[in-house]
Amino acid sequence: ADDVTLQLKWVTQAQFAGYYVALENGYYADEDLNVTIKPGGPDIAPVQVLMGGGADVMIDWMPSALAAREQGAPVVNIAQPFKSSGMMLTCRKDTGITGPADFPGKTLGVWFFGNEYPFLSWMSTLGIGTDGGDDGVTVLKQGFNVDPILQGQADCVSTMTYNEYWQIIDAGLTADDLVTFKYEDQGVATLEDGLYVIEERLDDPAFVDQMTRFVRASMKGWKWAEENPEKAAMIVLDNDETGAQTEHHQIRMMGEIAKLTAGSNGALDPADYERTVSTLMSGGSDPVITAVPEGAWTHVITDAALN
Amino acid sequence: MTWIVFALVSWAVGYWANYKLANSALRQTRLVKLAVPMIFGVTVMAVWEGMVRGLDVPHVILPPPSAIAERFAGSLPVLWVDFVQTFVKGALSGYVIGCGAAFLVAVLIDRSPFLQRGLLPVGNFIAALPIVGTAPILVMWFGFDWQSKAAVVVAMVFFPVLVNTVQGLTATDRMQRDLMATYSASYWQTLTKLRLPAAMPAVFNGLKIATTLALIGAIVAEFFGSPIKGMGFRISTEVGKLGLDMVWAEITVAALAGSAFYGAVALLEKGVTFWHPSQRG
Amino acid sequence: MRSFLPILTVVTAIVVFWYGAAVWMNAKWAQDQAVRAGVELSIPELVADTWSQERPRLPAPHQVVVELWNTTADMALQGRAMSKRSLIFHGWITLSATLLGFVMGTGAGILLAVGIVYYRVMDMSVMPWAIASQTIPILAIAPMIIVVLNSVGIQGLIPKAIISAYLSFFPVVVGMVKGLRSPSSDQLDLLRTYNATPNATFWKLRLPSSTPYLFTSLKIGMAASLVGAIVGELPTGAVRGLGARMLTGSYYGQTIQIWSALFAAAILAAILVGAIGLAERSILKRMGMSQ
Amino acid sequence: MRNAPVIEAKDLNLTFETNDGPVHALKGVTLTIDKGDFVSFIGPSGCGKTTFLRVVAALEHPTAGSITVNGMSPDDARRRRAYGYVFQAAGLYPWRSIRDNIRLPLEIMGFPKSEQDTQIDRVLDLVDLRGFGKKFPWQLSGGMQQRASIARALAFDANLLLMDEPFGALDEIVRDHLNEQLLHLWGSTDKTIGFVTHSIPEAVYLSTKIVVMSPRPGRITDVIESTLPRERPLDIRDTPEFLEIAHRVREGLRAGHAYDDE
Amino acid sequence: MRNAPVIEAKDLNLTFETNDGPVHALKGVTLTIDKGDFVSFIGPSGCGKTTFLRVVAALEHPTAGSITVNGMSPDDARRRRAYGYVFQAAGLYPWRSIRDNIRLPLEIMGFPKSEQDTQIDRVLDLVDLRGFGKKFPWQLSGGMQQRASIARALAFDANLLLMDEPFGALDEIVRDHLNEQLLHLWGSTDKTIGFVTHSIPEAVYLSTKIVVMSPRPGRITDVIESTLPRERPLDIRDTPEFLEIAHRVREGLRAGHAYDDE
Ligand SMILES: Nc1ncnc2c1ncn2[C@@H]1O[C@H](COP(=O)(O)OP(=O)(O)OP(=O)(O)O)[C@@H](O)[C@H]1O
Ligand SMILES: Nc1ncnc2c1ncn2[C@@H]1O[C@H](COP(=O)(O)OP(=O)(O)OP(=O)(O)O)[C@@H](O)[C@H]1O
Ligand SMILES: Cc1ncc(C[n+]2csc(CCO)c2C)c(N)n1
Ligand SMILES: [Mg+2]
Ligand SMILES: [Mg+2]
Repeated sequence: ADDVTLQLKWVTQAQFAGYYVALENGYYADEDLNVTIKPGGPDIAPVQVLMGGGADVMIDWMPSALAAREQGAPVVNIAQPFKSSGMMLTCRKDTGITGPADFPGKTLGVWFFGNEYPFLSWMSTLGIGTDGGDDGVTVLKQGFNVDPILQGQADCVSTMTYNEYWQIIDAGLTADDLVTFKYEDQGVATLEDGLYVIEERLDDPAFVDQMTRFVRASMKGWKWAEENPEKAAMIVLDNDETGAQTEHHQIRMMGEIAKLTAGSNGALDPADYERTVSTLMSGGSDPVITAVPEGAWTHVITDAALN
Repeated sequence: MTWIVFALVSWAVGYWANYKLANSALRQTRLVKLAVPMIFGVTVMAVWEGMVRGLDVPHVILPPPSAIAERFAGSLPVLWVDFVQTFVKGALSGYVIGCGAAFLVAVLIDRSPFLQRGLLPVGNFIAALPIVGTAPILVMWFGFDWQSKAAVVVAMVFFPVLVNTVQGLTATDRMQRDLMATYSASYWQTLTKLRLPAAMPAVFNGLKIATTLALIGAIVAEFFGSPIKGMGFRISTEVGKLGLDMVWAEITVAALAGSAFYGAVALLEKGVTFWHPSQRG
Repeated sequence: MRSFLPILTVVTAIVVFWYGAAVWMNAKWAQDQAVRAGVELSIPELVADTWSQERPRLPAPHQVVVELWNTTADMALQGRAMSKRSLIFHGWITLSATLLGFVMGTGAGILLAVGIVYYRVMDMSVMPWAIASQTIPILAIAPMIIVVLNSVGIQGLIPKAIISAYLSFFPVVVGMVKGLRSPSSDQLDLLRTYNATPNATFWKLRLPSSTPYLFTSLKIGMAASLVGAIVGELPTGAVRGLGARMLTGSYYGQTIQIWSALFAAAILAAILVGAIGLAERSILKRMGMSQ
Repeated sequence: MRNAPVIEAKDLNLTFETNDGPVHALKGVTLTIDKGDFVSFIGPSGCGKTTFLRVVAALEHPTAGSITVNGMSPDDARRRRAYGYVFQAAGLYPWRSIRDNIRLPLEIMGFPKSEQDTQIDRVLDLVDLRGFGKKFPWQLSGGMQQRASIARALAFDANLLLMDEPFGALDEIVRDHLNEQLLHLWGSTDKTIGFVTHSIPEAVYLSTKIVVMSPRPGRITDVIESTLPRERPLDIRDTPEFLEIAHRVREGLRAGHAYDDE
Repeated sequence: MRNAPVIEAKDLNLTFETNDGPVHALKGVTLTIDKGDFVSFIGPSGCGKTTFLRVVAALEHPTAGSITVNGMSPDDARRRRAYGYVFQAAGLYPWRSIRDNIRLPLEIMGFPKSEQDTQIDRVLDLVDLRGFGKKFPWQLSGGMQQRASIARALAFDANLLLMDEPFGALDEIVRDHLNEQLLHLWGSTDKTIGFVTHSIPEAVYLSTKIVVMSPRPGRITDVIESTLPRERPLDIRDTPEFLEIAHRVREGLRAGHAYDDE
């Protein structure tokens, strides 16, 4: 069997259910693959791991993948299981925020580490400065949890539809206490969890073949997970070595994730790609990428895998 | 290949130069004392540059010193803003508060052996709490700006300084104390004229340890939430953007600032404890 | 033993203060919740609530103790000591990296100290850089170390141990340089009158007289190793170990979990440092160096 | 004024409790020291000389018996700053210059600044250290340090001087010189001095009264009143009278001495 | 064998470079020590006694002049382990028992284990410390420690013994006792001894030759050949001959003494 190592972008959770399902249900084995899944975390730049040879394929968000490409790390999108973005800004209603027009003067929590780009282009399309002041917003580099909104240190925080939002709910606030702004609705959505490899390795037919089988099995895993959310969540839990995840939360997350993968057969939709690129290039004074990337994606793998 | 040869040659030359200098008749001069570590540092840089280029290490993994220097020179305003945020506001204020509080507490509990016997083991236990764990908690408590960084620094430096000061306050010998007793000196007289001066070498030991802790604490705490400036903020975001040259530029600032801070405290120590055998050379 | 009562007093004082602080820090949330639910909290209800929240700003001591018990002793009793939810399991992971890192760090530290004491070149060139190395934020370069080692095929325990060694070598260098230089010029002159070789001087004078310094450094080094192992756990995906528990606790706002992992780490440190202290006592006693 | 008792000890006992059992440092010590006396204590190591001086200075407290200093308890006497104490080692504070070391008791006792300086100048002259006031202790030889510590004890002009082997670390010539100076000071001021030494000639040369002690338990075995005049040139040490007293002291010492442990 | 020179120093100079300028520790020192001599060095603090002994032991090197030990350079002599050195402080290693402290030079010089033990037993007897071999230094009194350090220097039976104020810290009675023992050892073995002391009676009692030194710069001001017999009971110290020599030494000392700083 061929060894393949997959580097995740975040810790083991239902966000990556498809891959764990493919592993546990033997879809990878059926394709004669021996897959290792490496969890990620806030200190891990998947691109670095890929470049360092620690993984063959990684899951990343397109903004940071394209930024890395400009920095001289030639990564290529080979598949895009996530069709829509799950990112949103969640605000407390009692701050008086009802729409983007109310943002000036407020404090917003944003994830950095490559996740700040969509936010920055959103603000620049709104014409709101990000350096504080009365007509700009004060930006905080948000940690890995939702404390800032619970503790009242921020008026809004970044959340994912499938995770942090529910943590706020679990903590005791209700949906009625909150206002959410989905990036999809704001027209600044960028592509999230896609599969990326190093460009030059695609010159090797054996590697292309491995990836083809890998993507095929992974997509099979995703479809199974969408249809069996509870079982998929349990598989994820079994693979969580930290022992920190709860069943309830993972089942719910799986349900939300299914909404994001729905509509993707795994192949990247060039229109989504174009939209992501134009969002990133409009990033105000300091755009994420300065030139339209060339060859940042390929359909070679998905074409082969999905036929 | 030429780069690898360059690295090896630099290493050989640097080593040879230092060997000659360190064993020369001039080795006691101030110039040589400065030159030797400098040459060592330059040699390390040259070997690094040569190896990175020679072995074709991708820049997103380890940039060569030349790229770091270039980035450093080109980003001075940003580096300065980060430095002020992290070092001046976070580390320095935390250092002053933490060391000051530790010193005061040490003097206060000094009168009660009971408290000392109870507080020191507990203090050592609390000091063993890994900072990485306390940083997110303190960020939650004290907010995102420099106050939480200062709090982390306070937590980090408090116990080393406390323990050293308490220990230092016991550093008098019996005869020195008896002398005070023969003068029927009061507690405060004994404290200010005997025990505090005698404690200074130990206190400075703590203060020196605390300098390196302070900077690390402030930077690490920024990983757990910060405004959009600061050395830790920059490092963590630039890693995400694979701006490794910027990351190393910040690390350089940290190393420079940390060493200078340490050096300043060491200088102060020299002034205050000039009388101690270790300072008399 | 004579320290028992003072420690008990201090601990009691801390616990009382802690309970008070828990009320103070968690009250706002309790009140907010009450307002949202449209109920009025009496004082006892408020206090009870602040001591039993699921995600408190500051968990009450008993919450931490219960969590610690549930994830250690209770699991061990059920025979699941090595389950992923058991702190014993995670503690063991951290412990193994700590011990390996400690051995590597102290080994390197002692060698470096010997080099500094015996070779003037090293003495003059290395020390400033050793100090500078400690001002580098380890959390920033830990991921790079992991990635670089990964690219040469080293992963698992070793990278974590290397980070932990990086943190522990410095106190050992400083302490041992001091220790190896502690023999007085009289003691050194004595050996010169015997025309002793540098080798004999090391084994018969410098090493034995540095023993007290060695143990002090070992204690600091051990605590530093533990911190290093925990830091090293974060960029490896933070999947196992006490560091991972703290981090995932932090992702999900599980303050109780953070606190219990913190205490587990501190207890581990206390045990390790205590063990060195015991060794120190018996060895120094055998060497006749403690009165 | 002469002959009013400055120190009056009756049946003094002092036992230290140690891990190896009790140590009888003083046993049944009865002694009267009159105003203007120069009393030397001599005896083998560990016989309790230092301990006795410390009891007088209220640095230790007897487990039995009674002692008065200037008619009051040693603690009260200490509070009135009745005595100056010179320790065996100089014990100067290394962070203070010689002047400031001598200033220390004056600061503590609240002398006005101007008087501090006159006193310091006076005692620096007395011990031949004028010009060294600005130096730090470690910049001086052992003998000079010892003289500075004597100056420190003299600075506040107490009437009782307790000196514990003050010249132990000095060479014979310097010692002779300081002995002469001390005699001179004593002769010209009317101070009472308690003086511990290991040297028989020193004891005989200086004292009006020599107390010979023996150890385990620390007892007084002999009190020898000196027949020498108060005025003593250095070569008095070659007179038969001197040698006679020295001989008596040596005999007393040897009697109390055990070789198995010294 | 007698009278072959063991140490021959010609016009020895030694200058230390210090921050405050050069210190002339030895200046034009010329001295011959014959086999079997017992030579005492006496002089005020800082006159270069220790420095001279250290030059002989090749622990310092002269800046001018020549010196031979057993006809070779001090360094060569050291390499042949020609001498035993007793330092002013006992300097026992606290982590070694008394036996093991005495064993130290034997280990370093590579004596076989069995011989080590016989030698240790021999010297322990010699200094009256049999039965204390297993103790650690801090379990012994100062005098016993000093004797152990002498035993250590005697263990490998060097023909030249250099002793730097070995009895400085002891009380007079113990000192007398050890003086007797040392004379006895010297009389029974034919060793050559270089001995530094501050005590005039000690120097006169022990030596065949007394070297009086004076400081700044360190010079030899007098060399006094003793007329006392080799066999010396303790009470020889009361004889006029003894007092006469002692007087001469004292005069020599006083001449070279400067009071401003000792
Ligand atoms: N604090 C103490 N605890 C226990 N034992 C003590 C203490 N101080 C002194 N001793 C013991 O009391 C005895 C008398 O001691 P002291 O110091 O008075 O002797 P000394 O005559 O001054 O001797 P030396 O000439 O060596 O100074 C000794 O056996 C000593 O060990
Ligand atoms: N390593 C050194 N560096 C500089 N000066 C030194 C050094 N060793 C000794 N001296 C100086 O050389 C002189 C002679 O010193 P030495 O130790 O030989 O005197 P000494 O006669 O043994 O005195 P003491 O009786 O106090 O032991 C002194 O002035 C001393 O300060
Ligand atoms: C440092 C860091 N912070 C936030 C994110 C954003 N993010 C992307 S996926 C994901 C998981 C959602 O449950 C989160 C939080 C990140 N990638 N890295
Ligand atoms: Mg005494
Ligand atoms: Mg000397």
